[in-house]
Amino acid sequence: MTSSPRDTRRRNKAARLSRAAALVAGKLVPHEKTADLLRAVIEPGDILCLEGDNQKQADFLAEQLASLDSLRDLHLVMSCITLPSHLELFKKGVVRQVDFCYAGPQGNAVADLLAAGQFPIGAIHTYNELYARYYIDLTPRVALIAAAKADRAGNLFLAANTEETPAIVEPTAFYDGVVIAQVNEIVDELPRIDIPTDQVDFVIEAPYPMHLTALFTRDPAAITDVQILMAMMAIRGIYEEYEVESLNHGVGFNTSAIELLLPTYGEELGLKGKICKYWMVNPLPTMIPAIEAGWVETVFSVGGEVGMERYTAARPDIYFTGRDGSFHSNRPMGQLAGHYAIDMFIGASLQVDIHGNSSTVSKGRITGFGGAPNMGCQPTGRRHPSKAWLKAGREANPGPGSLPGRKLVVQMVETFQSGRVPTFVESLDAQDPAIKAAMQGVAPVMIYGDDVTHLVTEEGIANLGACRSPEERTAAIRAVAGYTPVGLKRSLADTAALRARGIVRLPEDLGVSPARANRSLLAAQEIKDLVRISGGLYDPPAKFVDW
Amino acid sequence: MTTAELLPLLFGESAAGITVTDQILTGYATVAGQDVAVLGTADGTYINNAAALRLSAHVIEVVKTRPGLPIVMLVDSAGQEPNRTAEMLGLAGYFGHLLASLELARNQSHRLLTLATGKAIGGAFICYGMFADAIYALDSASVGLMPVEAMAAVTKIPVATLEELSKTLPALEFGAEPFALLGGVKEVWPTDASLPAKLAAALASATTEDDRARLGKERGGRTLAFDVQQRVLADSAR
Amino acid sequence: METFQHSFPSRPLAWPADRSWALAGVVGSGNLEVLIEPNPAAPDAVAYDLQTSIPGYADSWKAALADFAAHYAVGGTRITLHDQGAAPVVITMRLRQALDLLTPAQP
Amino acid sequence: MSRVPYHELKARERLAAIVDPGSFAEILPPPARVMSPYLPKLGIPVAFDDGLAIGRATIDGKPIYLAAQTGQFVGGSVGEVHSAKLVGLLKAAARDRLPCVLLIESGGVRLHEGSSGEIGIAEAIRAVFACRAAGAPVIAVIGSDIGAYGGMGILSACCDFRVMTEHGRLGISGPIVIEKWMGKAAYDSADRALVWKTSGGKTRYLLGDANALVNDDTAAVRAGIARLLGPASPVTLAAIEARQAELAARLEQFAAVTSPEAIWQARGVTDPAAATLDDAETFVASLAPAAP
Repeated sequence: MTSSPRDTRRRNKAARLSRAAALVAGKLVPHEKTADLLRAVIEPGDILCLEGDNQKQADFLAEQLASLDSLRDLHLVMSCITLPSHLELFKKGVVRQVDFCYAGPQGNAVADLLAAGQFPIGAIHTYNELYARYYIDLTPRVALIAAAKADRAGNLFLAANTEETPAIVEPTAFYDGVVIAQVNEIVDELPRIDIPTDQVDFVIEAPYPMHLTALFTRDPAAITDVQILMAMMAIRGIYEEYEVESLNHGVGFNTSAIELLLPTYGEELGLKGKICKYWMVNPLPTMIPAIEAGWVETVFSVGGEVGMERYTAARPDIYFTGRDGSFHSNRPMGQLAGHYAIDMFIGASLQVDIHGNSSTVSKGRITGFGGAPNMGCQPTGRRHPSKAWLKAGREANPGPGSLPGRKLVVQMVETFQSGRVPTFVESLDAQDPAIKAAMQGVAPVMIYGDDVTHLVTEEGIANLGACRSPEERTAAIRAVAGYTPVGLKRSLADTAALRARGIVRLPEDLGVSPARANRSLLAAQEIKDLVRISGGLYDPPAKFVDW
Repeated sequence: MTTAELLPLLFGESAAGITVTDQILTGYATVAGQDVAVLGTADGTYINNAAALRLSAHVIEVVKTRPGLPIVMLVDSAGQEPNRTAEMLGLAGYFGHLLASLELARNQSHRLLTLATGKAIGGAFICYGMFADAIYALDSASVGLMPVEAMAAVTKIPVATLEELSKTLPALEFGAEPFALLGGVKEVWPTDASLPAKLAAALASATTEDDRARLGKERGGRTLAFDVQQRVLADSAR
Repeated sequence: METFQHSFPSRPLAWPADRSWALAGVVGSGNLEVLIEPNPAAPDAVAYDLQTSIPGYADSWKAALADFAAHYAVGGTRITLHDQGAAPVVITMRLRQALDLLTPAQP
Repeated sequence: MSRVPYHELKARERLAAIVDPGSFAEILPPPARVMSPYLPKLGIPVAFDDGLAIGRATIDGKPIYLAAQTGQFVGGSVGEVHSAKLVGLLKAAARDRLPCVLLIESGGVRLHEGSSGEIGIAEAIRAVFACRAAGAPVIAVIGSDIGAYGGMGILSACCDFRVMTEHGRLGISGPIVIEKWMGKAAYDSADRALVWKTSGGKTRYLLGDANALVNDDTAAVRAGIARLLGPASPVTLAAIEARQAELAARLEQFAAVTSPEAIWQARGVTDPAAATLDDAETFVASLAPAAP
């Protein structure tokens, strides 16, 4: 038999499948044979994709993989390093290179592995950036993915958490890679087909359901008066000011406070129907009051949220749902929507430097980015105008060679983190030489100062987009950095001048009374209120139930 | 000293009138010729709902059948039983009821006397022993809120720090003697043949006045409690 | 634990006749309590007396307390603070809440 | 929202919301600085009132004594000074034969003050019964985040009456202690739904440990207290025997029961899952007549 230069991958896949065929008949593999299957299918040197993000995990497959002793020379591509079994692969020394996005829960362990020379970083990506590379130079040879259900033909149902599964499966399946799925259960008939069986090679009914984290559930009981004050300022100084119609919210308590102020404070300001109509955000429980009060037109999501299944299914006017009636999400498309199609991204971070760069890296902890940078940046390929985009664009004083509009990119932080750790710093911990050395000299900055239009703190709002020089931007940052060392260096004269030009605005400049910043202003003060307002359709996880 | 050894030492042959079932003592005995009712715990047992209920049942029986009979309470319990079902069924209510039954006895002229014989810790001491008219402890008894190691584990304060501080703050020290300095027990007794006579004398001298705060001040172990109580009483009378 | 006492100039506060003190906040994680009492001996200054569980932030404290003394008329008072790691914004908020009890009309 | 949730308020806000406006006269107010001598030695900041505000006030014009604990301050725990204020207040109530209302938010004895708080709670329990003997009712109100645990759980059970909200919890050992003791499989302290069904206001009311279950808002709590400001609950042989029989029957009826839902059903809740969400008023109204 002569080898053809045109179909080596296809023939290689056939060889893998024939090795597997010696072990199993058909697509459905008993979970006891998982390790044998992986051993037969994975080859040294493979680009291997292991599905797992901040919510959903192919955890059974990850554990089986970590238990193998036959692995070597793997190039791992995966969005999130979150499980102990992921770390196991590095400890075993079988990883040649890793390209990933996020390592939040394992940030300390990853930093330790890096220091020990056991964590060979290719690059830290944003989500869509990594998915894009799956189609260019990082196409997986083998992809280990997770789905809710499969039918006996091998079609997959992803339920609420589509996440990144299609973005992994499509490039793998159409470039002669092997797709192996773990599912919670195999059924005769699926509610709907999210991944057709021709893109799937093997299906394993895992002995336990995949792990799902209630990542976006924020208990209103934990929202502080300070966060409410900041939320009031953001609503007046940004949402109202720019008439923000389409937006993304982060996962923090700051933005939860905003969501819970819309039906109260927002209503009082007459903003209903004017702002916050179109959302790219996961089904946040704290949005229930605003949705029920009629504020929201649509919500598209990158993933689901534990406990929101019945609520989202009962509100198809708001959420995207399948023909079966249940919630649908998609991470790459959601990120794309958040990049191009929204007026505003608002989020938080652990550190902000004097140039407005922000990062969630802290000393001894490597966390990566997640999706924030895909949305917290200026989409220079955007061409459609909106009120907010044009107003922010005018403030940026564009020249003849620049875009007429800007996305509002807002960072909302308290000047101190808990334990009185200052948020504002002269230089980010992300500038750590060891981290930069592993990244070809690039510091893992989450959002760059040039992309940020506004900074909201409990002291006030700094309009960085309207600053005319790097020095001015630093002065504006210091003006709202409070009593941190960065803030203590502010000059009273600079602050007064920036205030006069509206670049720095304090609560009184925004018509916000700190005396009103009180939890009684929230539309829901505890999880139980959310359940009641949802008409009993929201099923919070037990750890949030205190009744 | 085990319960089996201790009961004869206290009550002589009359100890036979005390039943020990599942580490709960109930019965009757004599002290220096005087009849008493006896109830209590043994061998460091944990008190649960059923145990509390058996103790209160005994108190009710004494009140109904032996008017005015003094009640001697022996304490050797490490605490309330930390159990979800016990809590679900309302352990606090069972303890409250035990205390109320003792209050009934006190109001009906039964003298209440406690002797801490072994462990007398936390809620187990509060739920009956510390409610007596007069409280005594054997020198070998483990009396107090909790041992210093346990306190350190919960408060996250190093053992060494607590031990150093306990030299000047007896409240932080575990044991019968420091507890007496706080006024929590009247006297600490050696475990010897003098016990029956001491017990008889104590029964004779017991009054219903709660003088623990005053004792704590006089002995210098709990310096503020008495004065603060008095200030509240004075300020509220204005 | 760290303590310090510091006085800053401040315009005199007119004490209301029906009050002899004002308290705001509670001692708890990330929170503090402040007590304002009259100190007629120094009508043009406020005397702060602080106890905090987190040492090492004297500069931040001084700046926050000086700003408060400069912005509001609190001369002739003694203000005692018991802090358990409150952020400066909470400190300012509590001071303002206590002051509101004495002078609801201050800007 | 017009509702002011009781559990959201701090001790002094609760006092103000519950009594007739302006009627609260504090005893040993903050400037008196009656504070813990122990905490500074352990590097912990003190509070002016040591976590307990006490005083006199009126409800519907009726004079009462009352106290409120601050749960944020060392867990509402009871140390030497804290307990002495409480004891003094109860003794004053007994002396003046006035009702005494305790707004409880406490995990029990303050460990940092060792045995002094334990003795203080024992003294307070004696003082509670002194009030009852004097015909002055003592009413424990339990509706805060921390609830009433440890020695304060026992003390609450000794009061004439208990007013609870569905947010309140009454017990002795807290869930974390029990989890350590029994293991996570037997009691997962992070399973808050189970924690509340074990010790929360609804279960306590169904079993007869709370005399009133009221909505988590200050007006409802105030009304619940006002209804109980009449005669005390005297400690009589008949009352003690009745309670003994009730507690024995409870133990027998539920000897083999581990799930709170079974208790709910046995006590007249037809659909526990739905009733979980009901506010207190609806919950109480919906109970079958057989329930206590």
